[in-house]
Amino acid sequence: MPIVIIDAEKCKGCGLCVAFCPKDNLELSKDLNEAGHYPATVKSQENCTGCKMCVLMCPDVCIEIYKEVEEVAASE
Amino acid sequence: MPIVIIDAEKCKGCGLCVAFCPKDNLELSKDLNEAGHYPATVKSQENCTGCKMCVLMCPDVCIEIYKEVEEVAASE
Amino acid sequence: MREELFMAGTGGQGALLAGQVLTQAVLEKGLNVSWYPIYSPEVRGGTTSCAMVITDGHVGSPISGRPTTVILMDARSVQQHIERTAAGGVALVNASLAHEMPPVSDVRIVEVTGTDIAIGLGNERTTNMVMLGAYIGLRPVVTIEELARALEAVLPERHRRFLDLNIRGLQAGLETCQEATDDT
Amino acid sequence: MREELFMAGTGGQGALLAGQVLTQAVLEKGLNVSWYPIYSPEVRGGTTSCAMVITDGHVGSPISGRPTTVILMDARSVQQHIERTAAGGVALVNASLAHEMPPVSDVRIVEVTGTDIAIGLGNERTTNMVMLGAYIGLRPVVTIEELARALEAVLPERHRRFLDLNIRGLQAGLETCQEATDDT
Amino acid sequence: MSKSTHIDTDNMEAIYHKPEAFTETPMRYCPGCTHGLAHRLVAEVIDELDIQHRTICIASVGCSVYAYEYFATDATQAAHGRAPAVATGIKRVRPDNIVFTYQGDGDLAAIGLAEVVHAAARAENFTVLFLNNAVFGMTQGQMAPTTLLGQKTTTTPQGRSIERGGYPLNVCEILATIPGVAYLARETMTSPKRVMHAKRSIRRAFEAQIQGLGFSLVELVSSCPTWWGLKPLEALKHIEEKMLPQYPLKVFVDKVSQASEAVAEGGD
Amino acid sequence: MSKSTHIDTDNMEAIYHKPEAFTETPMRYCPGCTHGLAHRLVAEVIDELDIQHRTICIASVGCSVYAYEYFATDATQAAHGRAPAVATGIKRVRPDNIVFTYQGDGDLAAIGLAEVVHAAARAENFTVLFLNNAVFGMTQGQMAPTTLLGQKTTTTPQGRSIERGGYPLNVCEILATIPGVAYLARETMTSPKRVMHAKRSIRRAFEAQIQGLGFSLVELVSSCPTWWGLKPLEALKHIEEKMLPQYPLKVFVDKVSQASEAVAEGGD
Amino acid sequence: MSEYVLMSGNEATAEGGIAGGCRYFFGYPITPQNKIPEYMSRNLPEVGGVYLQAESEVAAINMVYGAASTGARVMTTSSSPGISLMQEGLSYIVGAEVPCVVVNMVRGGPGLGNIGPAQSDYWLATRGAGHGDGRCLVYAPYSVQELHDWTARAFEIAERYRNPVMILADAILAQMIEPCKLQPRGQPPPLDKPWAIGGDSSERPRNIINSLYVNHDEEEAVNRRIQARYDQAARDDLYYSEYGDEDPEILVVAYGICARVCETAVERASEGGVKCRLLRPISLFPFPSEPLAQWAQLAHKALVVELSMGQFVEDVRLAVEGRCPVELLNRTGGNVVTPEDVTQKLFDMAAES
Amino acid sequence: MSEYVLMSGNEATAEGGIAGGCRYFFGYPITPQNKIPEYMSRNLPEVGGVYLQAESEVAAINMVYGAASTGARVMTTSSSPGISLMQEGLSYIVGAEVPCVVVNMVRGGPGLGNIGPAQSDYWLATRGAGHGDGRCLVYAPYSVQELHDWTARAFEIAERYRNPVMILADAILAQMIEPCKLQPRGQPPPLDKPWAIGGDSSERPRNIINSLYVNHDEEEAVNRRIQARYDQAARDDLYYSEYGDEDPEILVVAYGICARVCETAVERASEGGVKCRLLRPISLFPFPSEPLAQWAQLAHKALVVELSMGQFVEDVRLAVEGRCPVELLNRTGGNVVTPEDVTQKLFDMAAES
Ligand SMILES: Cc1ncc(C[n+]2csc(CCOP(=O)(O)OP(=O)(O)O)c2C)c(N)n1
Ligand SMILES: Cc1ncc(C[n+]2csc(CCOP(=O)(O)OP(=O)(O)O)c2C)c(N)n1
Ligand code: SF4
Ligand code: SF4
Ligand code: SF4
Ligand code: SF4
Ligand code: SF4
Ligand code: SF4
Ligand SMILES: [Mg+2]
Ligand SMILES: [Mg+2]
Repeated sequence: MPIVIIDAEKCKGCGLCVAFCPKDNLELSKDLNEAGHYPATVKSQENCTGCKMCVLMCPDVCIEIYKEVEEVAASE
Repeated sequence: MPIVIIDAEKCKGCGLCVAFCPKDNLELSKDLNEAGHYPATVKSQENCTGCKMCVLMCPDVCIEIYKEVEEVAASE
Repeated sequence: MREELFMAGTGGQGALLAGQVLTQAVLEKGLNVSWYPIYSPEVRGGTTSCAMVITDGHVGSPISGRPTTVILMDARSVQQHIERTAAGGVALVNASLAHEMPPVSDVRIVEVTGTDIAIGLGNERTTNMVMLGAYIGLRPVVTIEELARALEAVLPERHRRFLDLNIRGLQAGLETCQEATDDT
Repeated sequence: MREELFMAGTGGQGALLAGQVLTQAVLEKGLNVSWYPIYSPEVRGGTTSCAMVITDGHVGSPISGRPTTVILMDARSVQQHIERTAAGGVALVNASLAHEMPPVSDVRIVEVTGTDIAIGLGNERTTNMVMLGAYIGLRPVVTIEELARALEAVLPERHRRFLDLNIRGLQAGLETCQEATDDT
Repeated sequence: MSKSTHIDTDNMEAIYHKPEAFTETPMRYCPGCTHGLAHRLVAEVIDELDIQHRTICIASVGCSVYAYEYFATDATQAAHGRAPAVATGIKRVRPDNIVFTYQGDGDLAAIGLAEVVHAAARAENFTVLFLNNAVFGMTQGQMAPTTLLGQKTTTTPQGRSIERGGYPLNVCEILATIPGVAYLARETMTSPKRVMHAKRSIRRAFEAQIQGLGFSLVELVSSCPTWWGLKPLEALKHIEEKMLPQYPLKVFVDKVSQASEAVAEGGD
Repeated sequence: MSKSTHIDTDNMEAIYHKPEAFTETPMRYCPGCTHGLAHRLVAEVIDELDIQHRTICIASVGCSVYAYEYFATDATQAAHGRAPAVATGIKRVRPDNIVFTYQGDGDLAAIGLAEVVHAAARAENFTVLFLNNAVFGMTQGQMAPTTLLGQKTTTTPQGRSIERGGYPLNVCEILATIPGVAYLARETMTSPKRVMHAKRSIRRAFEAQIQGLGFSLVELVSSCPTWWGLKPLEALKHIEEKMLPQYPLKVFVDKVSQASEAVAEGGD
Repeated sequence: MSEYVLMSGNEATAEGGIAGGCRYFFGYPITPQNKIPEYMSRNLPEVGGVYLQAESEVAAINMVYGAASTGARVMTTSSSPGISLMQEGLSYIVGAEVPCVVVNMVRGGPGLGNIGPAQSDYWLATRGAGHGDGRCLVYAPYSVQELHDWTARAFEIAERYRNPVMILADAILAQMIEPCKLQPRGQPPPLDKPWAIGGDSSERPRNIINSLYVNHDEEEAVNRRIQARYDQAARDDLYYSEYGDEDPEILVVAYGICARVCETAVERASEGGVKCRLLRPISLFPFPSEPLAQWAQLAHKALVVELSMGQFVEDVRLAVEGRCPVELLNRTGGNVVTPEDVTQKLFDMAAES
Repeated sequence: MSEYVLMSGNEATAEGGIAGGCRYFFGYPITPQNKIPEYMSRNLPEVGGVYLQAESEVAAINMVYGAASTGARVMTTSSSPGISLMQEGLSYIVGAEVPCVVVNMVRGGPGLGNIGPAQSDYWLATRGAGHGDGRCLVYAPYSVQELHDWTARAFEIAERYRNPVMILADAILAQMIEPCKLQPRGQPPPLDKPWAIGGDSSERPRNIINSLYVNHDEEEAVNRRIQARYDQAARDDLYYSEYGDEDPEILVVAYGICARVCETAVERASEGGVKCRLLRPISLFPFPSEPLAQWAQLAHKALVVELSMGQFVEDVRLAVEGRCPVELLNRTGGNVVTPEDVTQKLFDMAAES
């Protein structure tokens, strides 16, 4: 399951990730961050497919996505 | 009969008029002008057709061509 | 009379606008005045400030190293600028956003919960007017009516609908501050 | 010894080259020397000139307001420059092209039919060498052998075939001038 | 204040993390400004090509003037419009370094037009990132050469007219006439797909340089939400609807593939 | 000295005489240099259009710097490369005057490239005469942006190579991409026929201006016998054989005819 | 006070241009003077004028040159880096003897620097119309009102001397808001100056605007003619103001924003018992050397205050010629001096002697 | 004499650059210095260097900036109008603290002017690295030999101070031919200066070459650091020469070609009984103010000779500070002073007192 991490302090609340998430998985927070923006937050990690659309559209490199390390087939 | 007049002092002896006269009617003088060039001269006015090729190619506007004034038909 | 005022806040807090409203009111009143903006190095999210001189005499220097009054609208402004305040001067602080005060001596610190009051009035954005209202409570260089008229003149067309809110902000600030003044 | 030489002619006459040949010869001889070209305003067909200082001491000023010798290669140069000649100096004139002399006092005018001599040698273009030869007849700062060697060093590759002609020019000039000198 | 969930990523594999070629410095751009997006793509390409430590960034004058703070590479800050000249100077001394300029449309298409065209004509072997947002962003929204007809800016209060401001300048169309160009494309970043396209072009442009093929430039039709007076998403829509008709997306020149093919065909 | 035959022309009709728009000042160009030829054509066109007293000539910096001495019109001498900016300033104050610049390839294609392209983009309503002789004539024959590959100049002693000097710049091909251009042609003057063609283009360029259609430019592929090291006639041959393949003759844009047709069709 | 309006220095400058008859503006945006082109783009068309955004400062100054050649009142405005780029064009304008007005709102330098206030283009302004012997006539207003008035007046002066006039200010004066009484928008004089190009040349000799003089004597004559005009300006268009005590212990010299600061400092020093007189050059070239020398004779010491590394002080020293010691108080790089700094320095200087 | 070769000033300058380790040349042709780029285009490739003809002087100086950022020895050469166009770039180079060498063979101005000799870019050279507080260090050779030697040395000085060095001469010095002893072609030092960009940045902190300092205090620190370097140069790289009598009646001050003229004039005046001493500044910035002040104290009068309308004389007056009267003899616009002019003036001055 992919885990989306948004740097709430770097985020400027532009909403592009929100708009382009095909799973409607993101939203803007109701709370201001230090810089005075409403940062994006993940509604629920479960829905995320790790499609990276949010990452692709984020102008401020605030989003990172991780997944649990899987065993890799030895033959590869 | 067209009369070709070359300003021998302005002429720089580049020879372009000589080269482009279809009647081979021009040549460079053997004598230097004040500025140190061998200016073009007319071999014979008789051969000239007034075609203006010489004029067209002269880079120094040294050539003028005249003709005798003819009676103009009154109807024109 | 010579009042040297320095006003600082974060980009969006409207310190510049508050300064311009005051400038306009002072002009209408027939006093001399100068105002200039100071942009901090940070293009976005930095502090913005402006410096004013209000006087019935000759303005002379529009620049002041030790302003008689400083209005500080957030924590960063307080940290950066409270030291400027002239000996015997006043620091008017937005206590909603600034909680720690660096040690300063011979400065009267007046705390007003500007943002809270503004939110109470329905719009955080009017914090600047609350602080400005408080200011004329402390330094009655112009009246609240004069400020209200100035607001009308200065506010850009597209913000005219906030006129009322802003006037209520001024009013609330003035009141709060008169209390605060009494307290001190 | 300090010789200040000024040499002028029309664009194509080779005053600059003659000057450079002399400069080279002087350098080889171990004297001090400076040479600089002066272009007249007219881009084409204007006069070209150069100024030299030849000395066994310190060159100091390469510029001279009153050169001790002037070499004038055509009528226009004579008109424009003969006045420069220092009191007691020499004006060496190409009499083939310059017929009228402006009045000058305390200047020795030496006329050499440079162009005629050059034509006699088979090429008008060597007039500059004739004049240079004449010059060392008057002012023996270098010998004709030294000039000939310098010519070899200075002449651009593609003009090397004129070396002989040029040396004959120098020779003819030197001879003519020694006569001229005798005459005066 | 917003809460920030702490997640321990030590034992996880990154599907995406900040490029190495990027510093930690937060970017000063306005919310939703595509400058940041373009930066990220460049940094990703630098990572992918593994050239961070031999890359030199030339920042220009515009909102992206601080580019030298964001790219974790050597950098020079160039005078307004002169980044291609500065890049030329650097590359001529250091041909083995990978050099790129990052320029806005005011910088490149107004004051710096001669420099970029001549660099292209000389087939200078560096890469230009050209951010066209149809406005002078940094100086408060004045008309740029690329401003659309009818577009209102702070110096075209009635909208740009031909009479007072002339026609929009299509830089790629000009550069496409120049044989020194090895890679030339116009891209935009209005959707994830477009972003991926844009990145591919940026990568190809750098590859052109690495292969020594000559001048490469990628124009990115960009947004300036602030001076367009639009929200970030609206600004992207504005690009699609208004900008792209004037600045159609296209790969104008691509000698990289030709070179690759040539290699493929010719062996060795 | 050459003898000059005195002929009394009082009672004769001129088949050709010096244009009125020309002064008596002898031109300083080298023998056979086509600068003079181009001048004459411009002067003839000014005569034919009867615009001498409302024409302003902008001389640039190059061998033609003295153009203001030759054209019998008002004139300004512009800094190297900046003639189109100067023309813009003049024309914006005096839209009823006919303004033309006369620029060499160093002036227009090297240092002045931005100015000419931007004037075109702004559809400035003046005319540019662009003399391309592939060399900096006035400063003693250095490489110009238009110098041919392989051509030896005083700063490309081994001949221009792509590596050291880049590719020749085709200015018309660049300008042809710009919508502000009303008339654009490349001509040469290597034969009487070509000369007549060139003159027609120059005339059309001025007509474009008179009709207020916008920017017009005629490139004249020209000779520099001196720095090419060729005799005048050889130089013309060099143009035909070496220059024209790089700089093919063409009318790139002609809105004059379109306008005329439009007028013809639309009546009034 | 209704005749006064609040205006920024930038706007007052722009409106001053229009009042002075300027109808043609060519410029390229640069902070901190962007409000000038913005203002012009809105207002010039209203008065039948032309605002044109150039592709660069190089192009802008050459457009100015062209427009000025026609006898029109024309201006451009910029800030430090842009003014550097105009140097060649300015030299042509001086050499061709055409009038124009250039405004420089100086910012922190060198290089890209920053957009803070500075006076570090003093030499660039007073010495630099680029290469050659020409110079700009330079006027340094010190308030929004003066920015307005001097910009308006600059056109007249420029035409009188057929020379560019530079208005020199800084980022604070540019952005400062103060009450300003606006002059009416004057009509520009007719274009047909005897030397100007354009219009119908059939009834007059053709005119040539040119700075090329291959003949050295002609060129020298041009230079001496220009110098004679500068000498005349030094008699007829020299401006300065004075402030403070008539029997000063310390002479304070400052221009522009620094002079504002010094006024307050001089007041405070006087209150503190240190008599000071402020001499403020308004014209920086021509420079008020004589009054300065006179005060230097009287005072024991002089203090120069500037926002640069010691540029202006050289002109003061040239005028003072050792009559009294000259000290320098300066900040640079966008930083300002405060009245407190200057007052303290004055007290220190008084204490030392 | 075989170690001496005849060379023009231009060629000696170019060869001086190569001798000084210059391997990168970016320039744009302009008379009277065209022989420099021509020479470089032939010779630099031979030593593994790069000659690149820029599209303009603006581009040239910015190419220089780029190349200098890598720590390379790089130069450009031009003449007056071209130097005007380089002002912005020079300001960036000063602000970013990178070394380079710029040669200006001054011609007649202002504007297009003419190609005669002049010294009218004195202020442009000594005051102008464009806008802001930076300056070029300026050296003024007076012979072909000195052009060669100073150009070679300039690179070292530029690197010592991380500042552009300008070699200032004129159309005569540029085109004059004199015997010159050539220095061997030195190897340039390695590129990897601690501040330089380029190469492999994996083993060191990344470097940034920049002149943007939004923080005013940082910018001020840069300016004061640069000033401190200039102060150091005034101690360590100040050069001048003296000529003539040790107990002069008249102090003659001149640089470059004028100093040559003055040497001869001083000799002649001495022969004529007027004792004179010539002080010739070689470094124009830093300026040899102290020795000048000392001689001014001794002499009764000073005469300044320059080919400009009174630029250099201001620096002399600044140094002399009224110690003795300073007179000016000048020509301009391509004209020259002759030894006869100067000698006459010296006799006149001696007669007056
Ligand atoms: C010589 C010079 N002229 C003008 C400026 C002011 N200036 C700074 S940024 C800029 C335009 C920026 O526009 P653009 O390149 O489109 O970048 P954007 O901010 O839109 O990304 C200008 C004119 C300057 N710094 N230097
Ligand atoms: C700013 C500036 N740079 C350089 C020059 C020197 N310069 C004079 S003419 C010229 C080039 C001329 O070439 P081109 O425009 O092709 O004209 P041509 O002489 O070939 O007709 C140059 C570089 C100058 N006068 N001004
Ligand atoms: S990775 Fe895809 S699904 Fe997950 S949050 Fe981002 S856009 Fe939405
Ligand atoms: S796209 Fe980036 S900056 Fe914008 S809201 Fe999402 S995380 Fe924040
Ligand atoms: S008019 Fe024709 S025929 Fe007569 S001389 Fe000229 S070219 Fe020859
Ligand atoms: S073309 Fe003209 S310049 Fe040339 S030779 Fe003939 S007349 Fe003389
Ligand atoms: S002003 Fe425009 S271009 Fe600049 S950062 Fe803001 S949105 Fe981006
Ligand atoms: S140098 Fe060349 S371009 Fe110039 S006049 Fe001579 S031939 Fe013509
Ligand atoms: Mg932009
Ligand atoms: Mg050319």
